[in-house]
Amino acid sequence: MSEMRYEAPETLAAAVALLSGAKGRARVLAGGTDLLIQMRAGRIEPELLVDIKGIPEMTSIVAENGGYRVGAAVTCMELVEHSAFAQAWPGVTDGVKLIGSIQVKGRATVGGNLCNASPAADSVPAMMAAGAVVRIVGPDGTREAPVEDIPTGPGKTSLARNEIVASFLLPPRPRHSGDAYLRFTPRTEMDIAVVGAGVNLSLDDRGICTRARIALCAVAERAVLVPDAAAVLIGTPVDGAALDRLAAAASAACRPIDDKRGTKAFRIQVAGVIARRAAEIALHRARRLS
Amino acid sequence: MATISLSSNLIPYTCGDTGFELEVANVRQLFAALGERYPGLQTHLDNDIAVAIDGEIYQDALLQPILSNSEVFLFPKVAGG
Amino acid sequence: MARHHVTATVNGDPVEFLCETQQTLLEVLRDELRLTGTKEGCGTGDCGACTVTVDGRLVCSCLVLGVEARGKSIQTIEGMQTGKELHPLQRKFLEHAALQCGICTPGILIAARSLLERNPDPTEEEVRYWLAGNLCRCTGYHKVVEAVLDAARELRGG
Amino acid sequence: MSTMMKYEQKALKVVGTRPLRPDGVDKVTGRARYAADYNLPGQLIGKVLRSPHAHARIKSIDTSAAEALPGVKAVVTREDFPDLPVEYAASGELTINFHDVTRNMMAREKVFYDGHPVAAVAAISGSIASKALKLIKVDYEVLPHVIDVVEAMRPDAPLLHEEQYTEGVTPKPDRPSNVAKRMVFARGDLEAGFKQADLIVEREFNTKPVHQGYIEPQACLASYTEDGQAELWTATQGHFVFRAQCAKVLQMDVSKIRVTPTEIGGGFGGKNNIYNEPLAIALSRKSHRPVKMVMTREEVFRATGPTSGANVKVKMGCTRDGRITAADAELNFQAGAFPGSSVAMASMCTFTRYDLANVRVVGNDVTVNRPKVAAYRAPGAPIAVFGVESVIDEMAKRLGIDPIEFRLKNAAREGTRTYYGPTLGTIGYVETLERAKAHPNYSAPLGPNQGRGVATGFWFNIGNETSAALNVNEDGTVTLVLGTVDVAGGSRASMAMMVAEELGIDVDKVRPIIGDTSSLGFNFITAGSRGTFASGMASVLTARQAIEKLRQRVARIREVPVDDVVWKDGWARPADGCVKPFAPMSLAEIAKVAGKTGGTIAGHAEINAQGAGPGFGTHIVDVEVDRLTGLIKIVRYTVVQDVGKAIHPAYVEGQLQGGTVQGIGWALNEEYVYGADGVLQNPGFLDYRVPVASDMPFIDTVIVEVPNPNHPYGVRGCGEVPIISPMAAIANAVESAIGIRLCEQPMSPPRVLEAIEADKARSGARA
Repeated sequence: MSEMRYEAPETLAAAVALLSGAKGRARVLAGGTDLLIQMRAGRIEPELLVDIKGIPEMTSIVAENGGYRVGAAVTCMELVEHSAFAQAWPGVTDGVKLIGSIQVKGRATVGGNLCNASPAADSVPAMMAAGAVVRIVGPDGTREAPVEDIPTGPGKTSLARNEIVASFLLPPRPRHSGDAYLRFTPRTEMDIAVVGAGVNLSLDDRGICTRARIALCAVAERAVLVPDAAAVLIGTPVDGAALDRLAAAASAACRPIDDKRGTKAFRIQVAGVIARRAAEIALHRARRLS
Repeated sequence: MATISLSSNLIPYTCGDTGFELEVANVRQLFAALGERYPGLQTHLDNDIAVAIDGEIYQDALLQPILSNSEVFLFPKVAGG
Repeated sequence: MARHHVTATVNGDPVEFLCETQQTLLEVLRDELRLTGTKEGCGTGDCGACTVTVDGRLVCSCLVLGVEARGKSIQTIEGMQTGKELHPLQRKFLEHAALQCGICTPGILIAARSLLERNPDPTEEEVRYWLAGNLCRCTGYHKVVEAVLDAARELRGG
Repeated sequence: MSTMMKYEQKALKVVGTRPLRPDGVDKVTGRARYAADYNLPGQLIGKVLRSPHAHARIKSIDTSAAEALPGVKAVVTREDFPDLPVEYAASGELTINFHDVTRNMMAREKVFYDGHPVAAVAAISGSIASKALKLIKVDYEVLPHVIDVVEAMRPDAPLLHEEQYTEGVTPKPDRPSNVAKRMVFARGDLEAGFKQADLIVEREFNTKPVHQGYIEPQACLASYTEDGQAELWTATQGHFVFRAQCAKVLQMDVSKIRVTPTEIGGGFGGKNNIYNEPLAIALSRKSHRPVKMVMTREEVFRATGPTSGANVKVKMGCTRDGRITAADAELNFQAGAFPGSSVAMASMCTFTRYDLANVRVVGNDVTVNRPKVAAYRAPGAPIAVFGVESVIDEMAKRLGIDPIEFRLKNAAREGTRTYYGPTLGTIGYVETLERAKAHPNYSAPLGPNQGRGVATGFWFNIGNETSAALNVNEDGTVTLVLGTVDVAGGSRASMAMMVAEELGIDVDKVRPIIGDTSSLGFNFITAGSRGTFASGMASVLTARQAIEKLRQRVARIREVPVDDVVWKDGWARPADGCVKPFAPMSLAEIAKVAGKTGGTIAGHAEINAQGAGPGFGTHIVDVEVDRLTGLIKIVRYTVVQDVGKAIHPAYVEGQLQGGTVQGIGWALNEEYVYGADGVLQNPGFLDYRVPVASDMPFIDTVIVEVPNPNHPYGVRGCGEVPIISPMAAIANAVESAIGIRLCEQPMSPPRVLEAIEADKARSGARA
């Protein structure tokens, strides 16, 4: 039986070299909470696993000119427990908090959640709404890309086979900003989002919305930004009428499928409800946070 | 003679008979008599019929006495999870 | 086939084992180290029966490779008691009849201990959400939650 | 002989207290040994190749490549097992048919469901066994399949069994059908009853199959030796029944198979039936090595018994003042690939809670391309009761009568004649209704979007064949050997408590263990809430037999007539006014000299326990409904149940809470999801959604004790009843909350929201 290699490089360069040099199929092993299940089910049989958890810059959370740089191999629990980050980005923390059980969050990474490219990944809409930018390292060096450019479809990304997402940059925000992520699941925990919504908005001193980004997951082949839903908030005090328009715009942006987790009709309708509720939380936080 | 009644799910196997009187000393004799009278009932008598004698339910109790004035019901055995 | 030689610490003891790349930590614990107190309920991280800690982090050992344990410190149910002294959680689970079939119990105990280490005074809701990754089909969770809250009380010296 | 015992009211020292369970420390320290924890030197790993099709004819199976793979030691298929004729035997869920059992464990002519075993491999490692499975070539002729019970009943539906003609209809049908059996339970004059009715409510209900969801996948270890003997360690609810079934399908002498029941990680009815056990023995026989087989969770969902999904029609009529005049129901149950659902038992549970003159229940047992159903806690009853208790709730509400009052008006009592025959003896149904009515939960204020529901349940409870042995050890301690598996409920503790009570010694002096099949006579499976009732009777009999021997022994030692020796609080004492007073002897003192005075003291009992006492329960639930997402939240839950006598109240509460939460899972989110191809889409705990801790509130329990007159301690049994009522109670609570009657289970958010939208549309149309 073909032998599966395991390597644990200590630098990104070494990791990229390993991926580039792989004879057969190579896989990056971060938290492994998706990869090990796919391997167990026989859906993939990699020739090489590259464990990137030993690479310092991928496992650290550091302040970077007013924002935060979060290593792609930082586990969800580490990020959730980082109180300063949670203060700055409560919505991203909401999303990361919902990725599986405590046990799964102890292993799962934010980078993995993005690169696994599940249409229902909880942290991705929150990161999109936050305007997070990922740093990608490959054989030809380093490039940057907004989070929304990474997933292209179920299990598919825009990354080359020897590229690695190294870190996320969460940019600084003006005062009176708040974000939130909310999802709908039949159970309180241990579920995959049937619909998820990330909302990030900023208010001026009079409480009028000046910036907004809204993203949805589990309503299309990948998590999507919904500019129309964001646009209806700009220039408003985010009142009932604006929230109604937001809900309508969110529902209108859905191109879901019927599957074992929910129906099209349900997803479209609940997307609006969840986006609205997420916006209400974000608004509350924006008013609170200065 | 004991009064014997069958739950209605057994009627298809007794040509429509729902009950009758019988002189039997115990369940084994009762089942023997019924098997003779209704061959179609035999598998059920062997496998999945319980009896209630004067209000008490018995399963797999062939030697349970039946008195001449007993009231006997036949119905499906039960088990559970 | 070439296997990885791994040294690690399990319940405070140094251990060495050989494993194939695809062998999970759960398989290593049960099949190589014969520590069968850690259970497999699903193999996909959905039931929590295989819960252990790795360097103090709560994880599903079915979602960790054995080779990833290299140099790590692992805690399993077999290491929960101290000598003849059961951990207060173990005692409270007995006193509150918080276990029936017991297949989920080792995982729940390890998870509950890690909760109380971080949060000595959890609310009922905090206990329920922390243990959401540990399925129990026998108890309906009622007595499990009671036992954890009572153990927390005792550990706080209350 | 069949055994019945009478209830004796007496002061109790041990029974009713809460000692720690004897299996407890092993379970909290990880030492308890479950089937997957057993290993033997030289053991191989066995794995099963399963059908990817819902329905197909097997044209050929080529195992040569798999057999040639290095490390593979044996491969078995249908060729390795004898075909068996139609022959019935008792199992968990009524009777089983060996013709079907042998086909379910290993497909013969056809595969009938996604996951149906077609071959099994034993190899030196799991990875080699898995590789070997991929090398087995099976040539299938794929056939049209049918999943839904109503579709399967249509005359033009794809037929599973060409030789299956509906049983129970006269004259015999002229064409085969997926309806394996039809049964009618009727009493009185239905038509007349409906004529007397001022209000008639008629509704149709549908439920989905749900899995028992035990956390421990099936596992077993078999060792067949060249002298034709086999040993089997397995997770089972009944090792004697497993032995009998393995002997039959392998054509072995019963005496040549020794089955040891390991600690079992949950069963709930799902571990009443053999699956891998005969395959493991056959692989061991062929490979001359021990073989261990552990199912994956996916295999558990695809191939082990769920309970039936069903279609239920209920029509009931009552007078203005709430007296039920007629009750009619049709139950159409999925049996899975082979006949034998729990529809007969469900039919008898449908209306039994009520005193009715005019009743009819029609039950249909229908084969479909799904795994053969297995028992699940009160098999079938929750399905029928969901329909009936929903209709009763609607009648009460439409008449403006309190739902508990309505049930009290019609409640079955001692002397009520059931529609399937027997008259009910002493029961506690009315007591549960009255205690529920008085419970604070029933009058507590409700918040917005909240509603309260009530529903009740009934289960027969059973006795059956039971064996036990008691040995008084030389130091006066006692070993109690039981044949009834302790599936989790804590029956070992309860048996030890009853024996301690009888002998008058401390419970920690009694060590209960479960004996293997070679240590005791036949013992039925742990099912039907029989454990504490039947095994309790056997245990009490062993103690009483031992006490007789103790009295006789002391009479001879002290040289007094045996009638002068009484047994009291663990001592042989002089009877009041006995001729020749003597120095009392404790159990320990007698045990010490037993060897020198005629040999050790023991007691044993082999009985067929009769006189099980029916159990009744009443549930109250408060729910909150999110009208915008359809999410139902369980806010508060109270279970009131008559258990006869709670030997160990904490373990009784555990049964009530656990069974209820299983019922809540059934009601809210659990369901099998099949694709158009007949393949199961959610064979895992991620998408088969059992309740998690954060979904549940505390489950309040009220234990009612109306003693069973046919048990020395009044035990009825309590495991089945709690799962019966939640579906109906929650549906009734949702109706109270949002005014919509849900007739489809599970009441998952998409279904609830759809109902809410449909209701809006209707009221919009009305407006």
